[in-house]
Amino acid sequence: MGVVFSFLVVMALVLVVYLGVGVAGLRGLFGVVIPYAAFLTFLVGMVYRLIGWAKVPVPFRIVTTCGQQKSLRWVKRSRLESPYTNFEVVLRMLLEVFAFRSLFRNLKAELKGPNLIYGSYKWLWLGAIAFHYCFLTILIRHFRFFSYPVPKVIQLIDQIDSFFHIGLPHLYMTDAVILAALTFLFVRRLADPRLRYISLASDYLPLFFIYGLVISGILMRHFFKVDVVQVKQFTMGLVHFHPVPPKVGVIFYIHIGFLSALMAYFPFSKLVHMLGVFLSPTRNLANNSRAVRHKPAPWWKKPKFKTYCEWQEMFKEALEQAGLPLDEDCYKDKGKKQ
Amino acid sequence: MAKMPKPEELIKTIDYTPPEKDWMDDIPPKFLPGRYCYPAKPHILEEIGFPNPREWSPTDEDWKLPPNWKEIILDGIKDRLSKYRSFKVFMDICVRCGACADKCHYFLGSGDPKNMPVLRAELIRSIIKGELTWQGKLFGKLAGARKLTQDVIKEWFYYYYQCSECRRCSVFCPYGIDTCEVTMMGRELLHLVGCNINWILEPVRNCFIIGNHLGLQPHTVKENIEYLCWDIEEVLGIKIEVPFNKKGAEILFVTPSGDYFADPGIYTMMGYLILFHYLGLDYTMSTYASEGGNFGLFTSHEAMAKINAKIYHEAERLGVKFIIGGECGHMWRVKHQYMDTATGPAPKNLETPKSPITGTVFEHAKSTKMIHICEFTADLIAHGKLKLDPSRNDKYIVTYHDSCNPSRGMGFFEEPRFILKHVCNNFYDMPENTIREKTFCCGSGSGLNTDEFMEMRMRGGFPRANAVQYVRDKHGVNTLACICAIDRAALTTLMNYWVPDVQVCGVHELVANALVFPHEESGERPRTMDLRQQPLKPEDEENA
Amino acid sequence: MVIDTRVCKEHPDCEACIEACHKAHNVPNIPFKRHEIKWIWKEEFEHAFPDIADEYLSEYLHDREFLLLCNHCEHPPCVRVCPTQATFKRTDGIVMMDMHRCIGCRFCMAACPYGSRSFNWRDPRPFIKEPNPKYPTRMKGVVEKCLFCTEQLAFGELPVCVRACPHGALKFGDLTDPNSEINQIIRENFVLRRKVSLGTGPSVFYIV
Amino acid sequence: MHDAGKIIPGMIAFVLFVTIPFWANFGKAAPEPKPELPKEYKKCVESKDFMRREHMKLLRKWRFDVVRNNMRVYINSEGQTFDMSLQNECMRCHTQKKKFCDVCHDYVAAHPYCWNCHIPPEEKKGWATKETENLTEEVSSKQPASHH
Repeated sequence: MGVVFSFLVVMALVLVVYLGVGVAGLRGLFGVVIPYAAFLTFLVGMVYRLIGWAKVPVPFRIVTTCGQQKSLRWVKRSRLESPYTNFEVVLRMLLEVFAFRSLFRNLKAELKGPNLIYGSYKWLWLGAIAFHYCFLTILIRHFRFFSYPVPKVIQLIDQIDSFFHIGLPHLYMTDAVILAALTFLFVRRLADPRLRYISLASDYLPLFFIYGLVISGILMRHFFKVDVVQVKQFTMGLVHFHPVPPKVGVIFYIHIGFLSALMAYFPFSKLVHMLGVFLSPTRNLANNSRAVRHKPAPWWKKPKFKTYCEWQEMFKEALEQAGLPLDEDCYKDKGKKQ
Repeated sequence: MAKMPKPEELIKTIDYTPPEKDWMDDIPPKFLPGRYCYPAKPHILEEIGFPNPREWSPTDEDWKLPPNWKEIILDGIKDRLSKYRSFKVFMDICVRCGACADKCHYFLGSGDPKNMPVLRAELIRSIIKGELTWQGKLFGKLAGARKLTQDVIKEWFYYYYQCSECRRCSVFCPYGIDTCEVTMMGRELLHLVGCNINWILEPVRNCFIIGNHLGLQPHTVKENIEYLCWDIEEVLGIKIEVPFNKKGAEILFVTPSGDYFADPGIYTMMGYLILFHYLGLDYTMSTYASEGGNFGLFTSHEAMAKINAKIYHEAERLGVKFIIGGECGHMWRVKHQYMDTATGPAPKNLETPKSPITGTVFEHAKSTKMIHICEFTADLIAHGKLKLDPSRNDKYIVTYHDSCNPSRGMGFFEEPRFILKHVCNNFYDMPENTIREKTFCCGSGSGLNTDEFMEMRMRGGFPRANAVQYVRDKHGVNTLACICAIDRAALTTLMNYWVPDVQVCGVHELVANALVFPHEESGERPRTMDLRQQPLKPEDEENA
Repeated sequence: MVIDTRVCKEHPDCEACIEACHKAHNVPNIPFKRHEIKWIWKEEFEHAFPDIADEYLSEYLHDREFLLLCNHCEHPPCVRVCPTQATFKRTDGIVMMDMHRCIGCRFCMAACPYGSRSFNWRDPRPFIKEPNPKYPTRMKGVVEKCLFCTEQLAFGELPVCVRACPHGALKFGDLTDPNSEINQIIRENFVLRRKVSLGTGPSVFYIV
Repeated sequence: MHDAGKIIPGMIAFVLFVTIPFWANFGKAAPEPKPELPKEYKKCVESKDFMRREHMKLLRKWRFDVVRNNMRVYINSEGQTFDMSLQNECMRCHTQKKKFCDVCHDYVAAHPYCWNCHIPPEEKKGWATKETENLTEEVSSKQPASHH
């Protein structure tokens, strides 16, 4: 149901843009107003979410330790999986954010007869990391539309990405790989009954938005050509705040439409994991809570419990019978207080 | 207690394919015997001041929730979202990638899709969306949102008491989402409307009032230990004294109360006492802080802090220098991760732990002043302070179960293995994917080790048992060593069910078996029995 | 193509065809042997026909050099091995190269038994003294060879080398046409082809 | 706000990252690209609009037809015929690559590799005047890769 709904949303988006630009000619609305609004939503929304998280304290150090703690000198510890210092935490986070360390650990459990078998299962890691890095590269590549002169490094990325010189204009590797990765991420949600069971519309929708974004981009580059000079004049206008919507094919506006939808959807969805991953207390803290006294929760009070003296009063008889010593200090203190 | 199916029948019922019906429409769960725990008795709730005490049963249609239960729950959610970043972030960033799905032992043992960690979290996440966000209110099910109903409370009760807070899923989650946090919040919310289980709250109440989970009164504690000392005398030929409530001792020793009288925990307890006697350690036990474990962890952050606090309080009163904690799983998660921030600073009289035997300073415990007995013993062995004869454990072919809490809440892997490799000659680890940070729960953690929950316990323990079975078949393993009191009880039941020829023991039981006392060395009275008073060598049994 | 080596023998210093070809096709003159590019060049008998050469070679053959170029084989091994179909066989029999597609893997060079192919180890442009502005150059990293002047044939002209030969030693035509001049010459003369036993079916014939 | 010391810098980094296009360009308006059109010819092979959009596709088709299909004549939408050749036909009118092709290509940072092989009119002499004799193996190995 979720997948159908998401698909309909995406189709509706294409239709709306098509009608809006192709038929009604509302280039200003779809080329300027909506993208600006979407970008603003993205920026403000994400900052708002971040502040929302930041306002909540982290009362306990609930590190998930995936390696040996620091203890005795001669015990080899795992600095990356059980970080003791903040520097090691940074390394752990870098590994997590840039290499998807935890996902790399993934296993697949299978019940074969009476035995549970575990095997390494890195496809999800591969799909995820391929997708994320391609997305980032594509994003960076697009910087050529927002800069003049285009920085050498952007051009270099462009060259590397089109290294194989397939077709004309050259096919970007990232375009091909991101399509494959997206397809994998999508198909596994449909094909694996467990994933199908847990997947919601909000899992399919961003996938479809990105699909739409990528496909419209590829179509524009290789099939339905648009005048790229006009496009760049427009994008440069956007960042200089006097945009003139280009008179180019609807495909461009569909591309922009998907981008706007994605940006606007970002802060309200699971996509906030982009920033949230940095704030996960099981990963971003040092496993040194026995060595360092960390700041307790703002609401922390010394816990109220039955003190020894209260307890001794209760079990006085039993203590005496068992020959256990009574603490005279209890009575001294009492005397003082009274 | 429900009748248990045979192991091979139980395996046949495990199916990982989820049902056709959408999970949001599939509530409430069926409360089948053996799959849920009995509710807390009203007098217990009253005694510890928990709300809504009443007689009820999960199988009832009406759970007698307070009239404003919905408001209470929603306020409770909002309150917790503003207090715990873990909870808030985890509720926001899950992408439902499914990496956690087949990591949960309850899922692997039951195939119940709501035991997939992702869905366990979704049980609350969907309510947050549906009740507290405009997107959820607007798009409903499409946004993964649903309304809070009594059936949802029933579902929560069922599934948050089918999670043993083992955190295995958290290891594999790309964002480190920790289902333990979610379950803790879920249980706290359930407490607010009086839905809780007796097996947890009675120990909590006992701990608050008497001093330990089992409710052993001071004289009982002392007597139990004395019985153990007699047994020690049988085995060792020497009489040992155990100091209680001794002011001015150097070390306070706390251990879970299960070790006072439950088999096979008592052998571990004997192990500690023998070791301390061997060293001539200046230590004391306490009949007031007579509990190392902390069922508060399974209840609420407040309850946990409250139980913890007694240990520092006692350490202050007795004027000890530092604290050694016994072999216990969840106890060590609490002592390691919560002792300081939840309970508060260690009393001033405590010093950074320093082994009086080897002089090793335990820098990594310089704030909480509390070390694990295995850290202590491993250090002794590393310094050659113990005369050990590992051949005394030759009849044991040992594997080691990493308890969830020290593994994933502390990073405690090498110390116990180091000890085991020095006290016995036959040690084999279980397959890599089932040990260390990937270890499997005994199936009975987080206060679920109760008999009425037996079917789920056996299901949840299946992955662990299966790995034990593997090393049994491959290496002839007959002993499963662990460092957790709940494990010692729960794994025994689990092994009896799945892998009947494997027994369970604590690490220090094996240490004491191997420990060579001077009078034994001199041949004055050689050791012939192990702590269980069985002949050291099987052939001796045949001869006798 | 037929090459009348008897004519060439008469003019041992004549390199008109080579010069014309290399100039027309912007073939660089790279002094380092290892990086040399050649479309058409001269070789002694034992190098050109190693399978039929022997130490008792008659002076008749020994004294002359043979013009070598791509044989535009009937069964070109270079086409078989090209992974991108940059080298392909046209319907008229010419073994054509699509430089745009060449990825520089050099499988074709390994496959060609005639050494007809050269690889651009470096940018050829600095080594082209007088570029022909009508014809492109190649770039570093591609393989090149004689293409039988397809660009000339398209406009009804004979290949450059054929036209450039002042002595009429080179003849070019359609082998499949039984009435063509070239067919007639082959029928009337004793001709050799290079390494026939390999079965590639070379299309360049030598009158000796 | 908790952990402000870490979160605020992180937030600033995030905001700076996503707004790079805005601040990295600020004040530097890009000049509008004005390619110099041939004076003596008024019309290209197809309409200006078409050529601006599709010239690459057209050249790709030409290239394919010439090299692979041995077809060398293009018939445009008005029935006129042209020799399909970048170097000999396009550049017949557009005699200055630098002032025509490069203007837009530089603007959008599109660098097709046509000119690695095809010789633009203004480069007809260019490299040939250089002393090639002095090019030792060492020097020449330092040449920039011409593959791009």
